[in-house]
Amino acid sequence: METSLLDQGITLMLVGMGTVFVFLTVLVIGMSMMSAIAMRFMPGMTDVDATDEEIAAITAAIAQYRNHTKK
Amino acid sequence: METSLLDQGITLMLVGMGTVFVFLTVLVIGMSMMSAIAMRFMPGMTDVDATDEEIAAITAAIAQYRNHTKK
Amino acid sequence: METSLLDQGITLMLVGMGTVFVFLTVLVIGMSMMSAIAMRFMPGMTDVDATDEEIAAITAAIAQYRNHTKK
Amino acid sequence: MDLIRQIWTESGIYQISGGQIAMIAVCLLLLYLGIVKKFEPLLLVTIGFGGLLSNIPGVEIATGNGLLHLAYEVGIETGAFPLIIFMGVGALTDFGPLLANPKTLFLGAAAQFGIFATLLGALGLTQLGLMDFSLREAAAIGIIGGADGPTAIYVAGKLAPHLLGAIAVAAYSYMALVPLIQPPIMRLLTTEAERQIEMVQLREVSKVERVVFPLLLLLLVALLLPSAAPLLGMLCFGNLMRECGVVDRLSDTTQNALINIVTIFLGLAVGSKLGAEQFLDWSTLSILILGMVAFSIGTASGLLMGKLMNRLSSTPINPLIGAAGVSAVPMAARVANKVGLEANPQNILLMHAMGPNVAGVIGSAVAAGIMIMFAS
Amino acid sequence: MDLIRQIWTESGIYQISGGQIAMIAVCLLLLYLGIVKKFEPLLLVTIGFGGLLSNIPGVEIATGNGLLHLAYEVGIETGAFPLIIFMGVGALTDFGPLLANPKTLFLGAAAQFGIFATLLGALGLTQLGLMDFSLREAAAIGIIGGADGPTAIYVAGKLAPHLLGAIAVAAYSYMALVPLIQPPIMRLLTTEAERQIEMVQLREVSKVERVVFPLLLLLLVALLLPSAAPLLGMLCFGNLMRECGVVDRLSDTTQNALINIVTIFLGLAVGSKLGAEQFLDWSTLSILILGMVAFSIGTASGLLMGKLMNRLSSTPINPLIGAAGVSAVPMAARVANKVGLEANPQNILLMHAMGPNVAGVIGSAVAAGIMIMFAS
Amino acid sequence: MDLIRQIWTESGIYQISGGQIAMIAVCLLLLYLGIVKKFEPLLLVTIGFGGLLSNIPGVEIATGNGLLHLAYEVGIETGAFPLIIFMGVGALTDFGPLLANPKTLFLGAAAQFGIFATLLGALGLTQLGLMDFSLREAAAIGIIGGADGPTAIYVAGKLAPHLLGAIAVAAYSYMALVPLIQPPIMRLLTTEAERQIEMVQLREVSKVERVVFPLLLLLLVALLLPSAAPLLGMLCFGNLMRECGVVDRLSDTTQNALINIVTIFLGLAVGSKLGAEQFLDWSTLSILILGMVAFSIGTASGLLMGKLMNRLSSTPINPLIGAAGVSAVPMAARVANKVGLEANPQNILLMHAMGPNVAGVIGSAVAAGIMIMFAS
Ligand code: NA
Ligand code: NA
Ligand code: NA
Repeated sequence: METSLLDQGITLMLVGMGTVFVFLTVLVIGMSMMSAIAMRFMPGMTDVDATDEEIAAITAAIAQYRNHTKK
Repeated sequence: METSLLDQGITLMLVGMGTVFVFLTVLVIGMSMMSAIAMRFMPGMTDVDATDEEIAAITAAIAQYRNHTKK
Repeated sequence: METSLLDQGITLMLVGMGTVFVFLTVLVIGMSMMSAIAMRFMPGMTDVDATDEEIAAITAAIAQYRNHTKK
Repeated sequence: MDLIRQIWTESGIYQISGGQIAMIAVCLLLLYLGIVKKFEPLLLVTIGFGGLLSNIPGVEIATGNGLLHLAYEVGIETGAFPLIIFMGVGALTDFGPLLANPKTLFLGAAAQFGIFATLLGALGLTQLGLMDFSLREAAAIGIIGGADGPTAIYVAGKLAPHLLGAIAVAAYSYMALVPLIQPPIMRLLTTEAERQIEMVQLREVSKVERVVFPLLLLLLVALLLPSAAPLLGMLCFGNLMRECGVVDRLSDTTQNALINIVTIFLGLAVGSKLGAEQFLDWSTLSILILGMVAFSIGTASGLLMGKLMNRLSSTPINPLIGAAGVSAVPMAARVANKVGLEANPQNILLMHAMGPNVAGVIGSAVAAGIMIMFAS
Repeated sequence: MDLIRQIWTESGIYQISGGQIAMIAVCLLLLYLGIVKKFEPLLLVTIGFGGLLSNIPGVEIATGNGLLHLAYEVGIETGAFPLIIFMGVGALTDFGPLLANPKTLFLGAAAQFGIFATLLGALGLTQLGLMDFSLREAAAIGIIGGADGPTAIYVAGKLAPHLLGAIAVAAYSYMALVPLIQPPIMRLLTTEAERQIEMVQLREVSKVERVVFPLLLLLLVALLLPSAAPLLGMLCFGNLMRECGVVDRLSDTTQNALINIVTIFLGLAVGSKLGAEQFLDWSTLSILILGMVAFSIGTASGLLMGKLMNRLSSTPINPLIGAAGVSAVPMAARVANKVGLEANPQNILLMHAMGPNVAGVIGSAVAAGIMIMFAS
Repeated sequence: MDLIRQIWTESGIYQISGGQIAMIAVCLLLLYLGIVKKFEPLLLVTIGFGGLLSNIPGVEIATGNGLLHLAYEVGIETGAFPLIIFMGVGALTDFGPLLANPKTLFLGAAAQFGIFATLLGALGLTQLGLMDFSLREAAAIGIIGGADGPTAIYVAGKLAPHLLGAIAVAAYSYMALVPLIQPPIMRLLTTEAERQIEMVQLREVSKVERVVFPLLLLLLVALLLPSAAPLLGMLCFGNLMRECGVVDRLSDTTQNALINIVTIFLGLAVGSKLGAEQFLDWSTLSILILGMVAFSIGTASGLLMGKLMNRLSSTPINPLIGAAGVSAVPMAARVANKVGLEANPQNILLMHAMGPNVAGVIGSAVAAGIMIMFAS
């Protein structure tokens, strides 16, 4: 007997959502392990976002300038 | 009787210039109407070209810089 | 008699290196002549790298800014 | 006289059809939404203008050797444009919030329910005899629920190119309408107390984690679901260029000149599918309705997953950030932040919502991979 | 020994023809005009260098799978490059002066007489048996009078690709020579008193007008003359991106990276049509002469229209700005300003001349639409 | 159940081959060298990631209509990408040091001996029955000794596309390893006294010389060796845009957006040739070994020529700068500078080494022209 289109859709929904969850669960596990390893063996390598005031001022000036000229 | 190439050219010239003028006349009318409507219903939305001196100075500096580095 | 692949390679090496040297020798001669003419008839057109301090400062600031934002 | 008659018979006034007039009105509406309402302007302005050009009668722009049709053939039929946009999105995306709190990936997963529910809805309409969508068409329509423009265009180009115009317009329109669609659903499904929940500050993420993440994601895709590899691979490539720190000039160009150039031609090419004969069809209307349903279900399932995780988790989770799982980056995260602020003025959810927000991009691409695998 | 003989028989010295030597000299002249005289350098440098490459004997650059020939096929045969350049021109053009004084469109219309007069001239040479131009060829030659590079390349690519090299070189050369060609005609056809006329300051133009203008122009083209829609549509698209204020990043890229990249390959591709066999032909000489005539007639008819409008108008109109109607943006407007200043040092015509100047771009594109409609 | 089985049979875990796993490891190594060791990151990151994508089983990325394969067809088979990169290199290169001291061209010539020696080596392996390289293949392998990425890719694309992946990887890897490969050879072949030689300061070079140089080079190529004209022509075009001073906006875009965009797709396209079946072959191993030999011989012959010129020349020449003749711009020049500083802390060779360094680019392109002429 032919499976109806709707039945195919239901199967696809179940398998699809299942795959999405399985994939993202594996990714969660992978990321957690990776982070644990990274923090253990390479500590102190966190991002430093250097934002001295001078650069901020120039950034703002340039942004203003660009907005001004782009028009 | 075949029309000569030159006759075709003359016709094309007359019709062509006519079309150019008709099109641009319609455009003049359209623009005038559009501007009238815009000025009537949305007054005060004229462009403001903010040009405080600071931006002008930075603009000039950057322009100099770009000309300088581009080489 | 067929020339072997290796013989072809040796010929190609000799002719190839010869061509490279001949070409670059002609280029050396051409450049020298060209420079002599240029210096004779158009003296004083050497590059001037205008580097007033102001531009240098802004350049540095912008470079910093770009490195900063690019990330 | 013949020449003047020719000008007349080849003029737009003589040739234009009612459908073309209607489509010009639709395209002017898209331009209005983009320019005046500032809804997704990058795409609505380019698609809208492309649509205008495509409805000019009697001239080869969106067909044959016309520029818009060439852009469609070169960039959409091959899938190149959406993939390049995805590379640009990768170069523009900060996966830091997701790395700081990987659990939010589940919110991005839950919100993909909108995709599959809509697929089912489209097949239901067919079952009822109201429409006649094939499985491929239903899958392409469902992907609107992913709230991710390039993914929708990529899948539609592969599975149902004749519906691409309607699907792209629906996807970008609803992404634009996120600030109107989501808040009522958010208020309906969450309690005031839940909306007030403050979350703990995210930890800092190291450079190593940032660099390894795109490679990890790519390897998992390669091992588990290769059909999602083109989309996610380009996303990872863009992100690796961004984070590795040694190819800043490539990353910079990808985030600017390249993504801008491709956006212009992608928009025009999608606009070339807004011709009256193709667009003015009952299927377009169903697609618009189904797309709206998809968005609402996706938002709801993200919220419900947020409520569930809040119960199960040791640290508090504000369910509102679940709504950001539909993608629509970064608008959905901003909406979650805004609704959170209304309930509790101290409640800054923005960075917390960015996690599920980018997770939604990954989730949709995974769903797209499954669709492409089965439906093609 | 065989190898050395092969190097010799494949060398340029052995293979080069007199025609190729002549064309190398022509291309060096174009480079000289561009680099030393700074005449239209963006195009004369790229076309000139492309021409040099095309006249290197015995190597596939401008033919077959050579890069220049590929650029020609991809960008010029399809019309894509001139259309993208037109989009960039739209993004770079300020239609404010035209919106402030729409009447100046008539000056842009009048100057198109150069186009049709030249068409007639080309057919006249054929009638006299001096040349053998078809209607299509004559139309493509006439468009040089439009003083608009991308329009000329677009029309020539459609109507007479074998003449494209000569037409493009003529168009850009005369655009470059505007400061030499126009002033004598301007002094001949206007009185000192006319040249001294000062014009009233232009009104400010609102943002709404600026945004609506490209849409209005596109709709009129769609209704009246669809064959001009590709050129004018892309111009309007670029201008809408510029003025709408919500897609600045696209507008920025269009004005810079995109138009620059396309200019490079457009120039090289046009250069690929400067091969000796194609270019060194009597038709090239006639095209150069006819192009000069086209420019002069266009300038003159713009000036005469300016004189007429000055008589009929309530506000004073300096006829010099009529000469800017030939396009050649922004050079022709600058020339009008300069000649005006010579007669009256208080007389700043630049912004007034920008109106007819951009009107000339629209007028030429309309004329191009008519040519394409009839001659193809 | 069928669907779940389909997911399983189409998963990477099920399909992946040992060769693909090995290639993924190789590509991760390339990424490591690029990102962590900062060796030629622009190319090693893009090629490495492209290689990863190409070894994902069961998905169309590097084949058929996949994006990487399209990039390969469009950009490498036609030769367009390496030529555009060469244009960008021209726009980025300052030929001033070479113009100030033209004799250093001989150093760039001598270093090309590595190319031809390697060609001979490849044919020798064939003669010995160890490998089976044709003359075309041997020529393509030899060009690795040119130490110039785009030249190697251009020649390999023309003469031996099936070896392109291995050749490009070898070329960029050894260019990256220049700081490790060259110093021992430099110390072996020069005396301490020679390494201490200080050179006289370079004269200033006029703008006229800079502008005329690319035209002079092009004309010589046209007359003597047209088969080198595509590569050297594009180099000259880029350099002319840089130096002529009137097309700065084109030069700027060429140096930034354009070269960056092409680099991204060139890298991905080369990566598409790192598929396991193609790459994991004995020929790859021989190519890697021969490439190393080519580099070493090129370095040595540059050094020996430096020693000879020092003897013959009136002004002192430090033989170390001869090693920079292999190209690998600007790394080889920096290495020469560094080794010189070790011997004599006052000895700044950097600008002197830039002359042979850029001469090496020209020399390799000339050698490439000869290879293409004979072997095709
Ligand atoms: Na999504
Ligand atoms: Na014009
Ligand atoms: Na080299």
